[in-house]
Amino acid sequence: MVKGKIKLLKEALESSKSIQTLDYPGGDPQIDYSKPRFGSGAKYSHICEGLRGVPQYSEEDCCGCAACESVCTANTIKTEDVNGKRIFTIDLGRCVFCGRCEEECPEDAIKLTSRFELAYTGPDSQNLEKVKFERDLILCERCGNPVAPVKQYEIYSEKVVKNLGEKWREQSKEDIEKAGKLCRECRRRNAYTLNLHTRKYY
Amino acid sequence: MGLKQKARLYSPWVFHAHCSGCNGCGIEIAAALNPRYDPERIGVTLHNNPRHADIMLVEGIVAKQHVPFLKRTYDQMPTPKAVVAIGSCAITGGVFKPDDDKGPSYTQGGPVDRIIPVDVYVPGCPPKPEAIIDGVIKAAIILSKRE
Amino acid sequence: MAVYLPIWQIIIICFALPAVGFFLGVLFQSLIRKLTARFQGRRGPWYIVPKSLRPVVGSTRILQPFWDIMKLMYKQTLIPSTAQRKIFISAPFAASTSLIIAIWFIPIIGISPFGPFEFSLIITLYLMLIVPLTIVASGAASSSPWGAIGSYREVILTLAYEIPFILGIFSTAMLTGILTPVYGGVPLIPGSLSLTDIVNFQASHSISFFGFKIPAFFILLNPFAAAAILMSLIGKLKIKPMDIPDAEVEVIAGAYTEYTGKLLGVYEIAKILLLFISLTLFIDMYLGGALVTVNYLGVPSFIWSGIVFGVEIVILILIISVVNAANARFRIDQAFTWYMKIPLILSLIGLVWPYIMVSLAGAGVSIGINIV
Amino acid sequence: MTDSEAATSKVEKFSIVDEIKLFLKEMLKDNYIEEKEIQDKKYVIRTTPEYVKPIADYMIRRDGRLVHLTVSDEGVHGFEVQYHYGFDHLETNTHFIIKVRLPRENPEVPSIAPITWQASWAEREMMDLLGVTFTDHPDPRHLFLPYEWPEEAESEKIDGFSLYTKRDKSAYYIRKDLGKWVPLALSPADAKLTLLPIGPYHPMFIESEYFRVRVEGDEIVDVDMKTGFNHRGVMRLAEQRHYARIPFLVERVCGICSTTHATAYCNTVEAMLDIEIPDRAKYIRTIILELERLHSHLIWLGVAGDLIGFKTLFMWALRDREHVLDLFEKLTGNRVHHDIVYLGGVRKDISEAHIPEIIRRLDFIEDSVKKYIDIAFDHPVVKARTMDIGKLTLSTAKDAGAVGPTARASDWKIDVRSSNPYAAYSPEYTTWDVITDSGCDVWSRVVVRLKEALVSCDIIRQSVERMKSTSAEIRVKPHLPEEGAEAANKTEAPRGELYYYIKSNGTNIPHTVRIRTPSYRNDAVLPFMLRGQTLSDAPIIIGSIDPCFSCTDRMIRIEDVKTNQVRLERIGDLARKYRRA
Repeated sequence: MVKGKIKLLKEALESSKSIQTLDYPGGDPQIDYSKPRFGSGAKYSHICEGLRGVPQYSEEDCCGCAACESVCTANTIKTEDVNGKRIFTIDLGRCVFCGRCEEECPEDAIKLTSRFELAYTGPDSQNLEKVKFERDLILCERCGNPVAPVKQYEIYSEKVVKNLGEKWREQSKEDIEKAGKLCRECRRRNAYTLNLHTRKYY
Repeated sequence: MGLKQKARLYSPWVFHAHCSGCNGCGIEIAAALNPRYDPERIGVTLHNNPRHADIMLVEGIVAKQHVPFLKRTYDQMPTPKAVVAIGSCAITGGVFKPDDDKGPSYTQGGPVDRIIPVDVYVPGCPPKPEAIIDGVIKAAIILSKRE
Repeated sequence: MAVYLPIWQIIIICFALPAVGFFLGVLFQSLIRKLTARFQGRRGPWYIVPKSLRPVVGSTRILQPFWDIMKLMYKQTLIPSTAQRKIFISAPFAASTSLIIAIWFIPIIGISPFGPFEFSLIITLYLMLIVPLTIVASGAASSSPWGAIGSYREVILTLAYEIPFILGIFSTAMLTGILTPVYGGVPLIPGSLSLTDIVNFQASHSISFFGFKIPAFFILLNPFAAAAILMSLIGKLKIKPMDIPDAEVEVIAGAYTEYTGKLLGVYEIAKILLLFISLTLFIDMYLGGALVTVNYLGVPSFIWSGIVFGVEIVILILIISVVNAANARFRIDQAFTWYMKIPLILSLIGLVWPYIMVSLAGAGVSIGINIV
Repeated sequence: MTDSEAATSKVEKFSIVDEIKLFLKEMLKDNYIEEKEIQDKKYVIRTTPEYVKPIADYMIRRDGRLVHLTVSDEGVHGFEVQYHYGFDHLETNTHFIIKVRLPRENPEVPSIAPITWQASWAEREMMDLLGVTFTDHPDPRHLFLPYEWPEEAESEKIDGFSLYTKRDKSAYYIRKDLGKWVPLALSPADAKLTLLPIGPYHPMFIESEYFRVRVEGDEIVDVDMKTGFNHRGVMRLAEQRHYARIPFLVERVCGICSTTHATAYCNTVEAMLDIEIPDRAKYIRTIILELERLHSHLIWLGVAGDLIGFKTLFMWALRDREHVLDLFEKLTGNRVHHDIVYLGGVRKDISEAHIPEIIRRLDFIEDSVKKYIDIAFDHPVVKARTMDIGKLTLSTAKDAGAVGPTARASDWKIDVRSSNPYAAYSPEYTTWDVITDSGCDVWSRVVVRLKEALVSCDIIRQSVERMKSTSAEIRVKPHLPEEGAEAANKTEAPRGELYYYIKSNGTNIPHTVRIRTPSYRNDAVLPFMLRGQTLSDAPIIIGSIDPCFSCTDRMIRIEDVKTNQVRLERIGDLARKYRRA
């Protein structure tokens, strides 16, 4: 009984000596909070490298492949193909910050930053809630359906050519020029007649 | 700044309304009360009675069964009052919104701002306690300007 | 026998004292919150705000309870339609008015317009008892089930702490009459019920306590009663183990559940005044009323009195804060049994203790205390 | 263990599965169709609806637990009612799934709620969500859905989910206009008692829940609960999403025990695919899971302290819990929803650089838990508030199916980590003991949880130490499950046994996902703890089971309470009473 009381009072005394409270809205972001002392003046608590904060989209790097859309947990990222453009709508109000888009993006165009103070007033204030940008699409030469974003086409046609052996390089360049700008349906229809079925290369 | 504004800014009492969330935001609100963040130093105290509160913190998707309760609780708060929607679920429905985007799921009563007016939105799943305190201070500033 | 002040001074003091009491009460409340927060490992409301924060939260937060009350005063007041309107509205005013009147009877460092009045102690006790009664009335009038339970708990708790409280107070009041003739000297007053007399008695007598000559604090002459009173005050002020009537987790806010805005603000004022009155009463009864009559070092005596008052208050608040921080809440039946066990027995011992001291002194047995 | 002992235990182990199978074969005769052993010692048996009751009767008498009762919608084949009986507290992994097919029109099956209390809520849940009628159910009110949920005509419109309800509008159920709250049905005899609404917003819980407590003076006579305030339709949403997206959805079932949900889901899918995850992933999962248990028990300690008015303990517990959260943030990137467990392993490795910090913080947390044990165990007011209240005897706990620390505080040695090992809990990875206490009251739940926190520290230490010698591989690539594959799996959440059942239909979207959370069971035993206690004790008693209404929200109501004489009834007695009625 007495031992517990003494421990309790001792702990109370120790707690009153080592206050860990942050000066949150004020304070210095650089000071390390983990060294407790009176009026430490630190602003933030533990903010580590891997903190999953608000995602940042780099429009230059994005190739428009929409891999992020297909893995997004909460349907934050949406794409729509309208008039030869692929429109990306990113509604951060829905985001759960799981980081799957970062994991799956082939061009590292999405990075989760460590920014987390996202409070905003009014439904549309700041650009936080909705990010919108668009990519140009290649339209099928025959039927006019969208094939792929221009940038994705450029990057991956280069990569395909580079990764193939010497033997097939010239041939594949030719084939890509011939059939690259056809949509999936039209390409399938023409595959054998053009003699460029993919099985040939592997 | 007059006495009225000052008094409102200095003493925002908050009320936590859990509206069918996953508890994550609720735990972070509880964590925001802990000694590391200690909002009492800026006058914020948690009151579990809507009649005593100035700011309501709402989390969750608000299930259909919950809608009348949220409305009633909001009406019970004396004016001036402010509402902070915490977490993706409260803002849009978040991960519990169906894929097809035809609307909310069969149990969702809609995001909070469809039911009561919301002043501050705090995105995050869940937001860190610092972000919640940030939101509460923003709400207190709004509150102090109210008539 | 007592000296009455001129009428105009009394009127001024009557207006000024409640204001001073309220201001000091705010400081005490703030200090309790601050100390409790420190024991819990956080900073609490009273601290020096960093510069970048000042536009948002001000420079210090010493007057936090005051801002809370001001905020409530600027809020809308809702009255439930099912409540009994008249009782519901008048109860908080009754509480704070009775406490404002009670301040007139309690000497603060010896200053009090009605303190020399013959039965000022009894009047103070009655006025303080009005507060729990108004809480019971308002809880019952608010037509909320939580209010009803809060009232019910308030009644039981009041019953529990009031018995040792009254016994302790009277056993102490008797000291003024009993002790003097035995230890030599002439009795000043034969057992006075006037607070000023009690304060003056302690100031004008001194005791030699194992050789040291110190003022005749009643806490040394009757420690049992003092302990019983302190325990009762914990119930009166609803400090931690005894905050049963407005336990947030169990009964939301008890009798205050339906109160909003200004009415709640008036109740908050009453709470702060009650804190001030209880602590001052304890100091008047047991710690010599912080009254210093000699001008030490050329400094006027009332400044010394103020300093002594401050020190005593801080010690009391420290005790209260430790009790508040280090305890869980009792159940109402446990609280009642506890009051019937420890404080009641202590106050009963306190009741017979003066007689034991007198008879010991009569038999020539020294217990280390001598009134000079 | 001597040879003879080993031999007898072997015989016993052999006998449980065999005995049950033999009995079922004899009883069902031609209707016994053994489908397959879906996993080690988990059997699926198909039969016809008329045998449901005798089987339940036998299984409960044989000391089995009804782990879950669920229904899956099989399209043109009708509805499939599944009774999951667990015997893993007697023998590792043993599990029977009895399946019954019902026609699509007028699906009716006899209710087994009169036989075992454990089925009561599950049957009501399925009546709510799939419209299967369980005849002779003692209390067929809505469980998840609001009482004023639209009847057949309206409800068919709601996006494809067969939500029609066929109820007679008897005394149980009062239909009022939509949008208006209809309180629970009360008999005129109860009118003289004081009724107290608790919730949906109440300082007692963080989550919202609606209790209606009937009190006489300060004594609780009866408790009635309405749940469904947190119903988010997670199982329905999971049946619309790709396998790879579900881990993040089920993590958000609960904010306190998020990883254990993801682990249970991933374990189940991995069992379905029959893949083994790398050892390193197992250890990482164990570390995160145990850290989670640690932070859950710490927050429980704080909340329990708050419930008895010990605000200081609340502050201290939450302050020290921050260190666990800091670790989470460093290891996974988020404080609450870790999103680290994934199909086939984990998403993120714990590097060597993190290990010193883990050990440092763990030392600190272990010290503070020990400090709280000293403080709480010696505090007179804490003892006065927790001892001898909220009694739950071993037999009641077994009958009602309590799980987790609540069951272990009633001296029932039941722990999924030892009876059904997953991640790195089996003896070849880590060694540890199951904590039990024989007090059966709130106090022993405090003791069990605090001691378990120390065990968690120990498990994390072992995992961190042994993780160093494993290979760097943390994830294997999963493939799609084949059609008709099914699996059931359990994990031990901080609150108790968490149960997942998944069935595949060959596509990339699961056909059925069923979740049974621990609070589902522990809430069921609440009225047995509450009745006869005082109102002041209600918060700590409700708090003592560590309720997580977000995980699951369910309801209970006890009929036939004599208002003037209150006694705690055993579940068996209640069941008998129902049978007579």
